[in-house]
Amino acid sequence: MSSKTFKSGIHPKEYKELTEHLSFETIPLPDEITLPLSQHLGKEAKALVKKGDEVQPGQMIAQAEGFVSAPIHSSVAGKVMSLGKEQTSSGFPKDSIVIKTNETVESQKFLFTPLNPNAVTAEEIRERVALAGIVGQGGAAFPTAVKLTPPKDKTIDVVILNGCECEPYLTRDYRFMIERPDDLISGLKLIMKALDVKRGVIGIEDNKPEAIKILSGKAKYEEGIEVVSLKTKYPQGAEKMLIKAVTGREVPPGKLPLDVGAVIQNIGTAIAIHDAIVNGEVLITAALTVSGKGIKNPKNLIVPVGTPIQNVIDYCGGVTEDAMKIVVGGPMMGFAQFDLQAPVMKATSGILVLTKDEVAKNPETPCLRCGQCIEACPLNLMPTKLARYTQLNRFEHAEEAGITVCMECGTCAYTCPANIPLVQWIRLGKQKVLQMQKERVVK
Amino acid sequence: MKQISLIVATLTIIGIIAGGSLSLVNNWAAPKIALNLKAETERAIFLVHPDGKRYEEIKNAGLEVYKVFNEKDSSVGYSLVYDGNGFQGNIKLMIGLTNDLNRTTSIEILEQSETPGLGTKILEAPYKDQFNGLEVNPSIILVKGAEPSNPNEVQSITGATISSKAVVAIVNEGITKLKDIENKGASE
Amino acid sequence: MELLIIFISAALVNNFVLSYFLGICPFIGVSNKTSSAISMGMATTFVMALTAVVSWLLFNLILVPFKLEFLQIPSFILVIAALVQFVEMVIKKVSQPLYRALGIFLPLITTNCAILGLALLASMRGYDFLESVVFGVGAGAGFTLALVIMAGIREELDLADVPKPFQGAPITLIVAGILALAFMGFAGMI
Amino acid sequence: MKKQVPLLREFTKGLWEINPTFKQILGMCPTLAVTVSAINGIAMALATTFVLVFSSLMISLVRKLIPNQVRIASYIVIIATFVTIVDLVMKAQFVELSKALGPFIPLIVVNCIILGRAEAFASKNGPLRSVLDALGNGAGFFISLFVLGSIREIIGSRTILGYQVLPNGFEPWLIMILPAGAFLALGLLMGFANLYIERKKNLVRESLIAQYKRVGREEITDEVLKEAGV
Amino acid sequence: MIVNLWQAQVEVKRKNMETTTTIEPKQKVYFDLTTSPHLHSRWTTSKVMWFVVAALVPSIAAALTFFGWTQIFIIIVAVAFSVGTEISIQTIRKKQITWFDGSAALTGLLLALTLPPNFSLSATAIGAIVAIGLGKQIFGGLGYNIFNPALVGRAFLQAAFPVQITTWTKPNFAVDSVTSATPLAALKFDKIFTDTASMTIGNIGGSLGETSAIAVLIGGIFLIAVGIVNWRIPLSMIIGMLVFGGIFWLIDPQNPTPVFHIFAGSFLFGAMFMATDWVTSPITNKGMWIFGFGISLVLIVIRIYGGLPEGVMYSILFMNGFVPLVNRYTKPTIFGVAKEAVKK
Ligand SMILES: Cc1cc2nc3c(=O)[nH]c(=O)nc-3n(C[C@H](O)[C@H](O)[C@H](O)COP(=O)(O)O)c2cc1C
Ligand SMILES: Cc1cc2nc3c(=O)[nH]c(=O)nc-3n(C[C@H](O)[C@H](O)[C@H](O)COP(=O)(O)O)c2cc1C
Ligand SMILES: Cc1cc2nc3c(=O)[nH]c(=O)nc-3n(C[C@H](O)[C@H](O)[C@H](O)COP(=O)(O)O)c2cc1C
Ligand SMILES: Cc1cc2nc3c(=O)[nH]c(=O)nc-3n(C[C@H](O)[C@H](O)[C@H](O)CO)c2cc1C
Ligand code: SF4
Ligand code: SF4
Ligand code: SF4
Ligand code: SF4
Ligand code: FES
Repeated sequence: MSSKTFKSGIHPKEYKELTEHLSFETIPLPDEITLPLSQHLGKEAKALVKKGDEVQPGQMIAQAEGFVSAPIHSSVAGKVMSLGKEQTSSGFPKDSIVIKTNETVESQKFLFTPLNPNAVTAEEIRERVALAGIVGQGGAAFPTAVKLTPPKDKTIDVVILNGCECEPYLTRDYRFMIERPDDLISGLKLIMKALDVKRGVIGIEDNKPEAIKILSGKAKYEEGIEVVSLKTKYPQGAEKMLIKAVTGREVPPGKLPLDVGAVIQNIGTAIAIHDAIVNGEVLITAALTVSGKGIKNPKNLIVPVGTPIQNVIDYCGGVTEDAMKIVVGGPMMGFAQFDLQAPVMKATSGILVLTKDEVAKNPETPCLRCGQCIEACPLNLMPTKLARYTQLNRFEHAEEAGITVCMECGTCAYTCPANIPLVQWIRLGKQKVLQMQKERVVK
Repeated sequence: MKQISLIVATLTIIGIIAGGSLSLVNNWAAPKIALNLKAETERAIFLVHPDGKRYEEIKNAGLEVYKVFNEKDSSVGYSLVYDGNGFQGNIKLMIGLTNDLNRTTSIEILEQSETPGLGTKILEAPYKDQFNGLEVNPSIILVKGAEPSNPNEVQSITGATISSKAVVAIVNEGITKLKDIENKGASE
Repeated sequence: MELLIIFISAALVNNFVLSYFLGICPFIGVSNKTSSAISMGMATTFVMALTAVVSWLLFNLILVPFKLEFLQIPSFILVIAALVQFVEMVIKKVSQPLYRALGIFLPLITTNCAILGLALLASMRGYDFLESVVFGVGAGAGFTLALVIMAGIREELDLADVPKPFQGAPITLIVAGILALAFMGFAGMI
Repeated sequence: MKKQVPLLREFTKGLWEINPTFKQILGMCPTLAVTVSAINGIAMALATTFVLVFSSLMISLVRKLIPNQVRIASYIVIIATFVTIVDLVMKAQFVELSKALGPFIPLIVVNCIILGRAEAFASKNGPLRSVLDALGNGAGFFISLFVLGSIREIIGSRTILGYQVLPNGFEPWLIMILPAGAFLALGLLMGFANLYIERKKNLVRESLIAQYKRVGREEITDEVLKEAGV
Repeated sequence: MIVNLWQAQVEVKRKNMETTTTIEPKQKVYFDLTTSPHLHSRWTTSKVMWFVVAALVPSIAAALTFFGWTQIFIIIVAVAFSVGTEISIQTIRKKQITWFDGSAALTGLLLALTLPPNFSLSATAIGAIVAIGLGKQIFGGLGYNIFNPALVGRAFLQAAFPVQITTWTKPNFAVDSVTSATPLAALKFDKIFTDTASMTIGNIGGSLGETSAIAVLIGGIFLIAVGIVNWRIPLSMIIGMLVFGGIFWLIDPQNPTPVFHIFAGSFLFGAMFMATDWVTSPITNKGMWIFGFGISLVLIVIRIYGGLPEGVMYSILFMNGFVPLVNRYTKPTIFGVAKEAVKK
């Protein structure tokens, strides 16, 4: 089978072998959970409980504020201990609800009435997805209901399920694809129904032949659904790249996938939608991969949202002596952690414990103009120039060179033989440029 | 209007003063400059024919060539001006030839723009003197890296082969041209 | 063929800037931005071609017949200055965009030695009319080439870490020196 | 009324403070082209100075008579006249030198130094000051040409003013008398000159700061520094 | 500086915490907090440079075999003076001393390999000082230079000492037909063709590094294979030479064949090791093609019409001058922009 792809990109070592053969395990309930009110892109949710309240699993404890937002549900039965700022895995403290688990109460099973997937209407799906607090599982945690409600003037003609899982180490989506293929296809069909789209595509990198085989077998019997094999390459899973590979369309800078008629959802998101509609569940668990050479027993886990990272690591046997860095998310885009009390959130896809050997800190030198970052950048930017303009405080030049287009995928910094922290500089420059643009609007 | 006439007047006055003073200087300088030029050519003509005393320009030859006579007013040979490309630019030679056009008496370089210290070695004795009484038949040959072994051979300058070669080529070509003209003259 | 040689010689082998040292001031002064370098180069080429025409006519039809060769310098420079002024006026009338692109560079060119040098060299070498024109265009092309290369390099050097005392004219001269080394490869081509 | 500068300063400022080559970056073409040897540099500088002095004198004499519109044109005619005189004299009397300097003698006419001084100084000052200013600039030009010419001649031909100064064992660097060498030598010379100036400025500044500290004055304003020539 | 910046950011983060929360990390704190990406390729500047040095080993070996082991002194002097100049200038400029990144040593090595056998050691030293001083440090050091430093050094030497640098030594094991002149000089001045086989093995006159095409190719292909050399530059140079050289050959079969042009002189050495210098070649892929074709075009013109027999050095330096412009005009179009423009 020939594999589709986009231009440029990189081939980092994958390390998937650490966990790809391991089925999901469910981790025991922690003593205490921390639920940040903002686990999604958009407005922070508004708390519905106060200190001392008793809560049930699946109970909505914070409601969505405005259009782009999502509600928060308790993932355990217990008592609200406090409301206030707590550390999160993004590195910034956020308003959170801390709940002490009440061991005597059995965990929640059904909260909504299950709906018949063949009979539900688009409206019902959207409403259910919103109420269930589903956010994108692909990393950005964008409220899914919003994606399912496109503006009237846009025509969407394809839904793409993102099964690339292009970040090294992570195997969560892969496990979903081989453990729950039927639910996944059901989820995809629900999304297509909500958007009134006839074509559904599941894009999978060709390093997961097992998943491709299983899903192709199932898709044969489904009208309008196909499986597309994609070349294994980072960042194949980035929206713009995936759309390019699957449909040949390019999303212009500053535009969204729906501007070219596509909606992208992660595999995990489709599963969550299926669970919400067909099983009536709300999103109170996160499926994630715990991996890296610095963790004693790598695993794929189902973890109640709010569980401290520390608990997850302890469950996996703790860290080894030479552990250097703990990352939440993938190794290319995730966040380094300094406080392990930070909780697992709805869209957390992985926890990585990396050793010195994996992190490979190398001395930095001036740019050698090798052009590798340019060749690698999937968005055809010139990372070396963007970084240099930022270093010299030439933000106008940086803006002109398209710094705001950068998606911070880290491809450039990965390749750079001079080991320049390109993404950091670009991030800094981007902030300055965005600020500049804001000031211009004010004027 | 007044403005314009003022401008015109000023320019005219300045122009007249400038032109006037220049023509004064020129009257003084022009003959000297002409003399300098003539002296240079003359010097070169006699340099390649040391026993020459008088010369005549051969007109209508299409070449700048002079017939040179000695004290007794008998012809000693020709002085031929000929040029061609060197390494950097034009090389212009004064070539002294015997009456029968079978030998060069010597050569003089009138103009060149070769690399100083390298191509300019063609101006120096070791190279230039090789043309004193050099056999030109069938043609002058440049040899590299070895002593000349035949009477029509010239040794090249190390590191300036191109310039050495250019001089030889210019001499050869000039002589051929001159011979053609002579032959034509003879047949006519 | 003769004409081609004159052109190549003026543009590459004996590049006006890099081997004849003519027009160094604009070369240093106007080479910090590629866009203005291109405009300046085009304007100069244009004026050079015109100069070649006009100075040839002036020299061969007026100065030589009337034995006024000694007035060569003042008459050349006045005629060139008048010409450039005239061209500037015409461009301003005819096309505003062209004026913005080229016009503002024209006055800069008037008193520039590359132009006068061109006129003097052409008459010194005894070029005929066509040869003069080709010489003018070749010299202009060579000037433009050197200027645009230098502008590109200087924009790049803007991002570099050149030691402070060497910024500006010194580094420009050194780059010109290295370019002159590179152009030496064309030596002997004529 | 601006402060009257002492007469002597009109001359000395041209030597370094507003040195045409190093500070004003004018007259680069002749500087680079003729400095193959020291003697060429000297001849060029003298010829330029001659034109500079006489045209400055002329211009400062007639400056009030010339209408503004034709100011530049008149200056150019005046300059061109003197240049032609130099050119003719050199062709008549100094044949070799005139050949070596090639078209650069006639090109003095467009040398920006001359028009620059005419515009900036002679057209605004009296004859005495103008001549001093011209002499000063000429001398500054002379210094640059002589220094550059000497350096290039010594390294490029082992000689200075025709006398051999380096031993035969030293292989001359041909590049110094080629165009590339001219650019490189002048670029380096300028760079090191700047470096030297910067170092000196820093030293003066530091000593000034120390001095002020001793006196107990705290503030060192920019004016103070400027006055000290920093 | 960068390290400081990220440290400062971490400081800010910590401060935020102290003022807004009372949480103390309860467990071991992991202080490697550099932001994403957390993985990096294994290349470093010094590793790249030393790989190139390694790729030059066959050429060095060939040089020592054909011209005698004493040639090692030229290499030692060139490397020592390059590194010495680098250290001196960085000391004077009060910059961090970085000779160990290998770039200065590599420049010295490459300079040595472009010099003729038995070249004067004092002139070699001058070349090395010029290469690093005028070719590299005056632009700000590693990564900022416009022209290939080793070639700047060599071009300087060629202009300063043109006689010495065109004085060739006969190689060891030379058969009688082999002269000390390089194949190109033999062709230009004496109209003698050298056969490709000799040029491939290397018992011909020429600069130290260029004599053996095989040795050069081994090193070059190794560099392409490990991904240091971008194949576009050598490939476009070779294609360019086949095309332009072919045209001249077809016009006048007196001219050498394009294959001769490829094997003669320092074409391959330049294509593999010098035109491919990262710093002084284009950063865009399209630019690399233009650069390679440009070098070949300028080169063939110099070789056929120029006064000098060889022009690889000049054509690379000439095209180096164009690199900033080439980069600017081959700037890749940002993903998605072209489509948008077409729509409008
Ligand atoms: C000497 C050489 C020549 C090559 N020529 C080509 C070529 O003409 N076209 C091409 O697409 N790949 C060529 N390649 C392959 C590339 O090295 C490389 O595999 C490819 O550009 C990677 O593309 P990717 O970004 O799709 O992974 C060549 C490789 C070598 C070593
Ligand atoms: C560099 C980069 C790589 C990405 N890789 C993936 C991926 O491999 N799989 C994935 O599902 N989403 C990936 N994403 C996120 C997608 O762009 C997109 O946001 C997501 O697929 C949308 O689905 P969701 O809303 O269900 O999360 C990536 C994003 C970026 C910026
Ligand atoms: C800077 C420079 C200047 C040169 N000048 C001349 C020159 O004036 N005349 C010349 O014949 N060759 C000149 N050459 C050419 C070389 O020296 C050329 O290789 C030489 O003519 C070949 O002669 P050879 O076979 O004796 O080495 C010059 C080369 C360079 C690099
Ligand atoms: C593939 C490759 C080729 C190189 N070629 C050269 C070269 O030809 N000359 C040189 O001075 N340095 C070369 N370098 C070293 C380095 O890039 C050079 O020192 C920089 O130009 C200095 O800024 C090369 C490096 C690499 C990776
Ligand atoms: S790396 Fe991120 S975007 Fe790519 S598959 Fe993994 S979670 Fe998805
Ligand atoms: S981080 Fe930005 S600049 Fe770097 S490769 Fe990704 S998109 Fe391109
Ligand atoms: S990868 Fe690094 S060294 Fe290479 S061009 Fe980009 S920033 Fe420069
Ligand atoms: S007018 Fe011409 S010569 Fe004078 S400074 Fe400007 S560019 Fe230089
Ligand atoms: S351009 Fe100014 S002196 Fe030539």
